[in-house]
Amino acid sequence: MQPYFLSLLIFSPLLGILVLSLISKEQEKAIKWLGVLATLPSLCLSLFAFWQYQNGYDISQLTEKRSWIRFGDFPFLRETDFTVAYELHVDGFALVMIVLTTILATLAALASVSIQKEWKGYFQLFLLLEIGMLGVFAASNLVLFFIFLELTLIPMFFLIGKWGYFEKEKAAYSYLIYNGLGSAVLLIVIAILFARTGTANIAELRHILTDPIAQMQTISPISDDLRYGLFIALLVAFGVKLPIVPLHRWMLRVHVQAPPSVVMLHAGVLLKIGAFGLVRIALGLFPGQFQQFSTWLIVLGVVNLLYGAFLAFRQTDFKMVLAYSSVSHMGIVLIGLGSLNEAGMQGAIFQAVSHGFIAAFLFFFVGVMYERTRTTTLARLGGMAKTMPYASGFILAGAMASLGLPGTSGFISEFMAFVGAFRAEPWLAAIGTLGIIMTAVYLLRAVLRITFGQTTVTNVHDLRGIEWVPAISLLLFIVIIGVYPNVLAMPLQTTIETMMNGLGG
Amino acid sequence: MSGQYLAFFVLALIALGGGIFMLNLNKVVHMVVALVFTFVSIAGIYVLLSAEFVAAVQVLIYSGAITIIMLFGIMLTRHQDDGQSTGSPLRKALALLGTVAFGAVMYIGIRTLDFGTEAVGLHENNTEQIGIALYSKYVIPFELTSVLLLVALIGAVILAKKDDKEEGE
Amino acid sequence: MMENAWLIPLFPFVSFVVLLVVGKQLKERSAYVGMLLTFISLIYALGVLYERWTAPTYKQAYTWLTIGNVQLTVGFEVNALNALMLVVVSLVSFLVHTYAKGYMHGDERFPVFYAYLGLFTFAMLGLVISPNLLQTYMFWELVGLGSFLLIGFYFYKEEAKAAAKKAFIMTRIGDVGLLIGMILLFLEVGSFEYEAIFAALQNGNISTTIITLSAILIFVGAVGKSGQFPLHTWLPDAMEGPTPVSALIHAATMVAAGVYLVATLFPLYEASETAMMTVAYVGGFTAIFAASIGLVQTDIKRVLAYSTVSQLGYMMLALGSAGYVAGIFHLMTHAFFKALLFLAAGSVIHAVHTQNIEQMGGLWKKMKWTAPLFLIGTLAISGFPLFSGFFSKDEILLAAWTHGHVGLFIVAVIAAFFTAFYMFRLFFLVFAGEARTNVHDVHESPMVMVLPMIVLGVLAVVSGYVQTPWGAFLGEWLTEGTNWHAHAEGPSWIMIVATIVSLCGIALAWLIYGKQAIARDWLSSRFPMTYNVLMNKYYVDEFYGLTVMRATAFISLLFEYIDRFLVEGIARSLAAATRGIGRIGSRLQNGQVQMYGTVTIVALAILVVIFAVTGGYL
Amino acid sequence: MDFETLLSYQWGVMMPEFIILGVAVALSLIDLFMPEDRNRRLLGLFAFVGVAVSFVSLLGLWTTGVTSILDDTFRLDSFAKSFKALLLIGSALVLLLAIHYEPNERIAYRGEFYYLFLTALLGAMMMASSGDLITLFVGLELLSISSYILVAIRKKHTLANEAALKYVITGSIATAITLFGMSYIFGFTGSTNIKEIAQQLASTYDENHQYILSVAFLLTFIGLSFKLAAAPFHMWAPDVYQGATTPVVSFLSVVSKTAGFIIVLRLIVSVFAQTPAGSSASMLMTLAPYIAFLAGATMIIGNTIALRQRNVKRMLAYSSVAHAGYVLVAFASLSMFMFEAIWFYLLAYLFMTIGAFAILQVVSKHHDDEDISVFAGLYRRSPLMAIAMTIFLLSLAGIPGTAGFIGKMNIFLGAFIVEPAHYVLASIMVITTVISYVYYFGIFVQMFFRPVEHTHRLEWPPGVVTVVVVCIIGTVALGVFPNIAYDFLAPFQHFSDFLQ
Amino acid sequence: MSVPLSAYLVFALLLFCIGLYGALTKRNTVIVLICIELMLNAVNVNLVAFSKYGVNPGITGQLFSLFTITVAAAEVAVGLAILIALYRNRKTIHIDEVDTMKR
Repeated sequence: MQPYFLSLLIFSPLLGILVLSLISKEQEKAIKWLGVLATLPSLCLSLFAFWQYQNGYDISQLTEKRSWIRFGDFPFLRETDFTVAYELHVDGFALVMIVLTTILATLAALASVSIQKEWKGYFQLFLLLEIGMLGVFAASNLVLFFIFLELTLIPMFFLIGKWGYFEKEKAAYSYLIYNGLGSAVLLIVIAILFARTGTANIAELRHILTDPIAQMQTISPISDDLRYGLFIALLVAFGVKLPIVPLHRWMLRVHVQAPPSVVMLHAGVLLKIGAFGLVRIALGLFPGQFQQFSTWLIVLGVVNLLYGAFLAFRQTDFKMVLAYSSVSHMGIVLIGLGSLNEAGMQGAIFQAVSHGFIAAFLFFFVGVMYERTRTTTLARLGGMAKTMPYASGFILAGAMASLGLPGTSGFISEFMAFVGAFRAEPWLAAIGTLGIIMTAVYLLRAVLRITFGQTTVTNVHDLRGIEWVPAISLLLFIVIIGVYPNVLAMPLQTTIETMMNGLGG
Repeated sequence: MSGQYLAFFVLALIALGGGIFMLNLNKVVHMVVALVFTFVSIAGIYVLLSAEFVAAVQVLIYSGAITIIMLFGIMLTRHQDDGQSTGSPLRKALALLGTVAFGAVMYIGIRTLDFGTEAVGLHENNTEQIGIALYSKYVIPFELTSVLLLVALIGAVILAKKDDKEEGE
Repeated sequence: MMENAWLIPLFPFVSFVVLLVVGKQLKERSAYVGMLLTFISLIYALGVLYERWTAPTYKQAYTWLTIGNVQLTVGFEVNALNALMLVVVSLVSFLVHTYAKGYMHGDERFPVFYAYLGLFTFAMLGLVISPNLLQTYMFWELVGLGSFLLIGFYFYKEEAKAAAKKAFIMTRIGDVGLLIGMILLFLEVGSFEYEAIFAALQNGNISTTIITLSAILIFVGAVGKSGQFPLHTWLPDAMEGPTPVSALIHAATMVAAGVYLVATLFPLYEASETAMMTVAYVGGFTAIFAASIGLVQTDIKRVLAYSTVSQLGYMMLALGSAGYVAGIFHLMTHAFFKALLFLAAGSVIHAVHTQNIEQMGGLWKKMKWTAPLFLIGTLAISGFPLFSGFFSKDEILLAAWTHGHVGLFIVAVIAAFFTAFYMFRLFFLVFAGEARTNVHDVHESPMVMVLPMIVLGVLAVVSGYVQTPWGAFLGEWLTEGTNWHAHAEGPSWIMIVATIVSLCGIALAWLIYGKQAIARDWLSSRFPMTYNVLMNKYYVDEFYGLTVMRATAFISLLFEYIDRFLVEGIARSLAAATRGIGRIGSRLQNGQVQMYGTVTIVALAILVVIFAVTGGYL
Repeated sequence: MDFETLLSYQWGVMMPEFIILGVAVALSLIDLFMPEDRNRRLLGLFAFVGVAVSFVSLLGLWTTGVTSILDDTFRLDSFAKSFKALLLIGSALVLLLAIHYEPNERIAYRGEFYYLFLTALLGAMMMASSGDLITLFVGLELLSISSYILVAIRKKHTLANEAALKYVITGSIATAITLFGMSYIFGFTGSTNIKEIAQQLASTYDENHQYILSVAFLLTFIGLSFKLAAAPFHMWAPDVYQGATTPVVSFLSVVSKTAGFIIVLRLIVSVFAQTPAGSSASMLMTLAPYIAFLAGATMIIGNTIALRQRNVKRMLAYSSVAHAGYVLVAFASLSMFMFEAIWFYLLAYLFMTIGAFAILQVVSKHHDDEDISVFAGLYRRSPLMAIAMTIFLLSLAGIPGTAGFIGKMNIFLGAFIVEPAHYVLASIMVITTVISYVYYFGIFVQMFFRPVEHTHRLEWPPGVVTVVVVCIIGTVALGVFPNIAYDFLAPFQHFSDFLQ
Repeated sequence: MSVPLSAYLVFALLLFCIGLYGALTKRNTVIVLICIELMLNAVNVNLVAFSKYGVNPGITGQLFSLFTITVAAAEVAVGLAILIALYRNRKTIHIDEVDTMKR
């Protein structure tokens, strides 16, 4: 593989943006096809890399590093101090997330056929968003990570604000402010670490922060109190993304107001950045603090799980049900992370990936449904199994995956997270299992409301044409992971081992 | 009490008195006139401080030129001489409070300030000394001041001049 | 053949997939696909059973998931118990596939029905051959999915929708218990394999607390699946599904999975007296509890459903009384005669288009095949001597007695009496007396429905002879290599008592409903309270409605308020505070230039005063 | 001192100033003798060329060592050079805007605009390279008085009158306060030469003297905060910005603000850096918390009030207040990054602000009020300009990929590297930045989401387009490759000659 | 025995405060301008006093005050010119009536 492989992978949607900007606004068909096509190079590249990795290719060879920015070259500093390199690096976890991103991006692009206006701008922003997401997972230094993270912020604002539903601007602002504050907190952490150690490279920082000898040589000292502060700040920063209750309000609005194809990416990938960040940065840099707060993480996770579940039970809009369901499911990520053992970690990461597929899958059908019925209100829907049997079947399958039915990815992740949690905090975990029941309760309530019962909206057609592609492929991924989870577990093994080593056991 | 003391007190009293009158008078013209006393007294204090040239300039510029300009301005603006202030009392109180607090803090610092030094020979050829300094060491700011005055001149002209078209008004 | 036992569940799965994809084109020909594939399964299962007869237990495992250094595996195992179960399940499934061809004829979603049946059969067979708890759990849940889908088959009916939901959720509550239980075991043992768990039990590597706790938690799973009290309420409601489904899932196979699970983990329960007691008492209580409700129900399927609940309780009671063989034996016989009863009931419903037994009657003459078959089933379940139920029930009573649970023994006897009574009440009301139906052209069902019933009818009679007081044929095979009793030895009067009780029940039913010597409203008029309580199933549903549902709704409401007012409120007030600062700032910005100066001076004064004070100059 | 001595100085180092002065004088003469009806645009071009030549001559002096004329009344050091470069670049861009500024009412005295503009620039440049209180003061006043007139130049425009009056009154009060402080600084040293002052003050151990000096410090700083448009002297900014013409506003918010930072750094840092005070290392350190406090207040005030604005100019005025606060954070941190951070931020700010004003100037051309709705549907009317505006606003908001982000990052580095680190101040900065998203993105909402309100064609004169293009290049290039700018400063060795 | 430095400084401070207060409260813009002049005069008194009694006394202070005076004069001239321009349009010299732009 080429030394530019990762850059190529991340920035290949740029080509699409450029080509799109040359096309006239009116050529709707061409724009749509180009939009989908433009996501393909990165999809192919990422799948290729994944395949290679499964066949034993050493993924660290893909690492790229080029010097880039240097803040201040004072003579008394080392050559590398206060430099930010353009450096990319992937491990198993990152690669899995990248594959998830590229797959969902392509499928969401396919699902974007329901977008009603200004396809050109839509796809350009969409591709920009993809670049940002891919970059976040591949960045191996904090500044670069932050840059890519912010790169997702702007396109999302426009995608929500322009192509969303009635309260789209409000939702866009909610998104902006909450995530802006989250990123702001993250920026503070990054700047503190950068200023005090002179480096922003995650691996170097981990070395400096965990190695007692290296700690002595920082530019400015990093006290224990500061570590706690930084850790909590990171928790808040990624807690907004994930989201952790009570920082979740924004994401409800986004789920409800953004166009479904965007929510596919949002729920599928963007929320996972929170989990990714918690693992990569919070756990990677502050293992000691992470250990001390692990019980609280489980508590937060259980709160998320139950809070989301109980609230989802009350919602009258299917999108809101799914939104709270996301809150609830992210609780499982937290529970898994807080367990601090292999099973929990693996469960958390599995949940991140699995929820990515499942949420995207369900939101794809929200889009399908809305396109036909112009509503997502539960009270106005019913008996879709009669008019749209296949779509209903898929929705039901999605709900089943979401509530953790074995044979789907949802089960594996939930199961592992709870195995981890029972090992760490049996009582909290036991409370958490209540969430498993509640998940079934609210999902069945909502889904049966839509698919079963008297048919309310007639004259709608079932899935057709291109819509089958996202539906089937997403379900396939969900089932593959559910039936043969090692396909995911093997790539993650080294990552989890590294994390566990960082925790000292 | 030496004559210097006496002179200082008298001059200071007049100057401050003029200022306080200014604050309390109602007619604009009266205020300006009150301030003339202040400016003149300050010139006197300059003399006490061996700064004859500055004193002369003070008389010329402030007591003369600026006061005249002011009066001129008052005339030009049709003599709206009700100098009474009508702003909100709260704001005035705040201004007073702020000023007094500031003054008090400053006062604590300067009430006993004394470096125990005294310049000698300042009044000898005062103007010449100033001239030499001005044309040697401070020639750059001096020239710059000329630009500044030019700017002020042009500015005042273009702003205050009545446009030809408007003259029919 | 045993090496390929994993193919057995796969055939129905193929049926599921094929019908899902091309079902629409096949229309009612789908039935043949389903029948063929389940038939292959049946043949295969029979082959496996035959082979297992002599060969030792066969097990195979593959790595499935790696967690750290723990390898979780999937695979399959053929032992005596599941070889038997494979046959029972695939047989009943095949018969139901056949029967449904007639029963479901003309339904719009015929292929879907068969697809679901395939899915269910796949899951049930998969459950049976699972060699470890995790895999068991996975199929356990899939079975639930199949049940859910089939209960909700008439999705447009609100009742079906509610019943499906209820079934899923109630069983899931149990499943969570199972999940916790098995995770606790896993954490203790480090493996989900039954073998490993049993080995650890033998070596005493598991603390007693964990044994008891996990055993009880796993039993909670069984309670959910097998409709034991207090999670039984879904099972009667599940009768909203098509009748073949009730026969297959809610009588013969899935609901027995709980019993099967406890049986599989029998060594675990043996190791904890508390767990055993729990199982026995819950089973016993359920047996009499459900039977008493069954006394007064008027819906033919519901009577059968409560009967099922009661019989499952019986099995639990047996297992809890160390009657391993008894439990499984009854499971098998019950599978046959209860499936028969349901299919026969289906046949009746098919004929009279109602499920209310008050609107039936006098069908004996009109349904030449169904009526006798139903009678066979009734006799079997009532424990009429020499029918299969007689032997298995006898085995259970023996087990209870020998294990020393006198109280439970009495309960079981009373339940047996109730069973005999309500079953014959049902029989008399449906088949004897005057025709109370509005349907006039009542006719026998087609042969495709009758044939499976005949097969089951034969089995309902003969299956009891595999384990009689005179020869514990089944028991010896099942307990081979263990120290469990192949046959409970007990006083012989027990059999006589059982016979008498069952005959009394039948007699009483005949007196009231056959001969009508005793007024039918004897109970309702004498003890209206009791009658109402029974009629309303002890108000369990209402109780749940008032407690659990209310609590859930309340918590949801509470969270909703927290979310909407507290969380959002804080966010909003922060935003408002920000805007407030802006408003104050812009109020100062009132256009008055002197205000601007004042602000500056005040700020300056504040700064210098602070400086003077903090610097200690003032 | 005789004439020979005078001639012996290296007057060549004043070349940039001489060029500006010469052009200003020449312009005033040309304007006088030019026929009334001739377009004064030519004068603008001439002025632009003058600024450009001056910039070139400055580049010619780039590697010249520290040069002092007449006891530091003029002083060319790296600080002077780097900041003068900012002033000249900013002025050049503003001039290009001004050439194409055609408001509804014709400005009667177009010619004056250009040479007053140049004298203002001259004042600022003199401040940049002066080591003497008097020169600093005169330079400051030259800039101020020229600015007053520039604001007032639309004399028939009532808002302009009002703005100018407010500007001149607050400005004069600020001058008086600054001078009052300066008079004490002078009194404690008897010198106007900053180096001498610093040396003299370095031996001030009397506690009472330190007290007076500290108060004088605060007086001076607060007086100068007028030029920065920082709290508590920020309140004129919105009114003046609203009343003044767009080129003048961009001049005020870029060149004048830069000049403000120049004098603050020159005066405060070099005078007080070595003055002992109490237990702390220096008076500057002791009083840094007060600056930090003002910086925090500035950021909060600027950003929160900006939320309420519908007039884009006022919004940008508050935004410029906030940005002054950000730069003050770098100042209050007093880290080794301070000069670079301030310089870089001002450079970034220059590009993004002038770019934004350039677009505002065209968009609001036919509207007397610069209500935010003038941007409605800009993306449809002129997509490229809408994207350009987006980039400027993103940069102002500090989004990565733009110069604004690197500038902020640099400031954070400074704030966190010192001990004790300025966590609170940096947090305020970050949070208020997020608040600023709201109003910046409000313009996006107008540009991209709203339907077109005004359908008349937008004309993009070449000068404005040039400005926009230059600013875009500057904003993006500095955001992606900030070392371009840092390399410029490389010969200066981190302004090590600042105190020499 | 001469008048101490502090006396001059206090005098200047008082003048400054009077000027400041007047500038912030007087309604007539002309008076406001003249009050600002008073503040600048206070500065001059300081400078001149320091030039006699300060550290390193000398002529510099007087020189500084000359610059101040010049600049102040220029400032007041421009201020008045602006006031006159304003008066033409608004017919008022009352500073509190000049508040069209706010918030």
